[in-house]
Amino acid sequence: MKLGILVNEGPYNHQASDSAYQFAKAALAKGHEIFRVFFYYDGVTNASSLGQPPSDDRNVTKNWQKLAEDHKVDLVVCVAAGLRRGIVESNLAPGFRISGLGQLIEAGIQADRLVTFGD
Amino acid sequence: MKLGILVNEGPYNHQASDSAYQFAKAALAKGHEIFRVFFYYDGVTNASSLGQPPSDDRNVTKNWQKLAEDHKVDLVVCVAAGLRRGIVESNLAPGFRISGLGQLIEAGIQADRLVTFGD
Amino acid sequence: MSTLHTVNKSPFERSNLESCLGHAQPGDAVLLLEDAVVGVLAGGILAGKLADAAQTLKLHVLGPDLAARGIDPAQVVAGITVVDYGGFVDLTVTAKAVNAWL
Amino acid sequence: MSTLHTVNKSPFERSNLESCLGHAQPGDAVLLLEDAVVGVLAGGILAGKLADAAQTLKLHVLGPDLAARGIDPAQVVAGITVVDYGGFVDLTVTAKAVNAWL
Amino acid sequence: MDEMESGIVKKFMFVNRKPPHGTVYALEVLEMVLISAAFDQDVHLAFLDDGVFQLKKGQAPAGIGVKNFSPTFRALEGYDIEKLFVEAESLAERGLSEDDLLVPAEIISRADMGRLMGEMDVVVTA
Amino acid sequence: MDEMESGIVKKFMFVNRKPPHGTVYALEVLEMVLISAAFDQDVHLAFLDDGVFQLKKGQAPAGIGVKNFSPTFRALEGYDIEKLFVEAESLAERGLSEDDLLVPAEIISRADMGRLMGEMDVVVTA
Repeated sequence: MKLGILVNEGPYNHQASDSAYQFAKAALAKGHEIFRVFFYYDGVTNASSLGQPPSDDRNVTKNWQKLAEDHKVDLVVCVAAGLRRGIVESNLAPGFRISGLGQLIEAGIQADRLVTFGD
Repeated sequence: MKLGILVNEGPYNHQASDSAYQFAKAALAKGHEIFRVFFYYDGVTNASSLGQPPSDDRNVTKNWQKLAEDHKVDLVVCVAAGLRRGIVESNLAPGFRISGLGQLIEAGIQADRLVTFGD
Repeated sequence: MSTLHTVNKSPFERSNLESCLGHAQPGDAVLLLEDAVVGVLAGGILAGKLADAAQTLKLHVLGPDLAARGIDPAQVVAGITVVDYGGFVDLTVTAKAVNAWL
Repeated sequence: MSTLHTVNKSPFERSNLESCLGHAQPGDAVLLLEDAVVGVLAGGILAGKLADAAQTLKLHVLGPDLAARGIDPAQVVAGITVVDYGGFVDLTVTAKAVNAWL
Repeated sequence: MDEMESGIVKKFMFVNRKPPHGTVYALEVLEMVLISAAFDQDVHLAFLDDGVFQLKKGQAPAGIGVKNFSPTFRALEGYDIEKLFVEAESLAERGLSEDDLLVPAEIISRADMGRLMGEMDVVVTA
Repeated sequence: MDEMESGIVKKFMFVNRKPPHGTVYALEVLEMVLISAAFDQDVHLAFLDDGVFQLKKGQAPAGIGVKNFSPTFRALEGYDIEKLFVEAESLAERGLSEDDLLVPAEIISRADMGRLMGEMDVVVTA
């Protein structure tokens, strides 16, 4: 089945992006397709290339990047939400792309389910 | 009176940093001193130099910068919280400085009141 | 000297006002700001609880946050004082400490 | 087909579980995850409400979130099923739509 | 864009449960709703719990330094987004009534709101 | 550092009202607490409402992919931070008891917690 994922919060402050990642991993392990992960609101900060969490902690951005590499998952950051919060091309982590909110609506239409993670 | 301010949330997603700014402005207008504004947790993202809010919206980072310029307010970003979230010297807005959590405890000791704004 | 307690979340959504009222000491000041202001309408289900609390605590609500949400100060529960940011500063200075119920 | 409702905040702190239960339709599935799992202890004050809800809804709680918070699955209110992330995926696939009570 | 002409029409619901201004959710949900209008979907907006305050008349946030986006709700009609549902119990609990709303909306009971949610294909909440 | 030798000793209270892991607050408050030990202040930690879960025994967050910082509470004693207060009513409401706690703490009533809070010079909450 094709699943879309919406991530509303940034990493570390809320568990939302961790839960979304674990959900995506489990879905892929079960043979489902992740149509797209869309990052909105503070969720855009998942895509910062500048984060350096402590070495004994997980690196949420790298988790997403690995998922994108291994399974060609489409990681889309909302351009307007990113501009507000300072996530732009210059600090966008590889594996993410910036696009418009229409990409979220499209995920809602094309995916069989849309699952939201937030605060 | 000397006031310390702790800001726990980033701009836009929560009103916390707007309230802190309005409070600081009002305190200065009444002749009080702002000993320090400390940015912790997601509050560190107030100091991003890369944010570009819509032109018809307020620019929270610029609000803080103007306060620092006009009244020499000390704006301190927690180094550890900033590293986690990708707020580092390379994208630190002018007017802010990065330092340790001890600066917050010091504000608690030296200021007559510590006022917290968060989620 | 008394404490100033601040509450910034809707009391319909979160327990922080309830927890604040359960811990504040007689004579303490409480300021409702940001989304907490939605709880103060005289016609709402929290009106009784707030009126009771106003018997022992000094309740305040931030006027600019009321205006932002379209709430007429005339509709606020009796016994709650409307203040502006300057009033918030005065409450801070008058108190011994500020306890934010986040 | 039924809906999967997700609740991720503590029901002691926020109203989202209450609102979810007030809107879910008979036969719908509900999954408590993240901080919402703190509400499921059989000895807690929400046990009765959850047991009642389990009469008409299919209640689930995410095991990894229970473990993270040191809650023994044996202490969970009867009628709530513990699932892992794979189980969350299965609930999603089985449902018609997912409604997140944020 | 291809996706705007997919031919698929789903029942979308945007659920608003939070007051305006204290968080950005209300504003950014509205941005989502406006975009959704371009995709010819069956769009529903639900206002329940504290979300009913998003439609409150007379919002004047200049004093807190943020922009008043509430007039945008009046523009939704121009985008053919006309299915606005407000929960009666949520209004009453908060001391509000239909007269407080800045746009026409259908006032429905909690029970009906629950049933309506159950009919949706995609539910988006912030 | 000068500030560590200011000679001023204030009553500090760090208030924990949120469960661990769902948000970062519990972890980052602990970092504040550890730093405060260097300043020779009179440090109090309060655990009430859902904050009591921060001290729950047996936390094993490997399955959600985050680190288990709860053993750090056991290290506080080594920093001379020994004033930990847990609210009795908060435990009981959640089906927990003193036996569930991973470190020794003083269990006090809500009324006493309120009075203790009232004695503080600086209250920090996340």
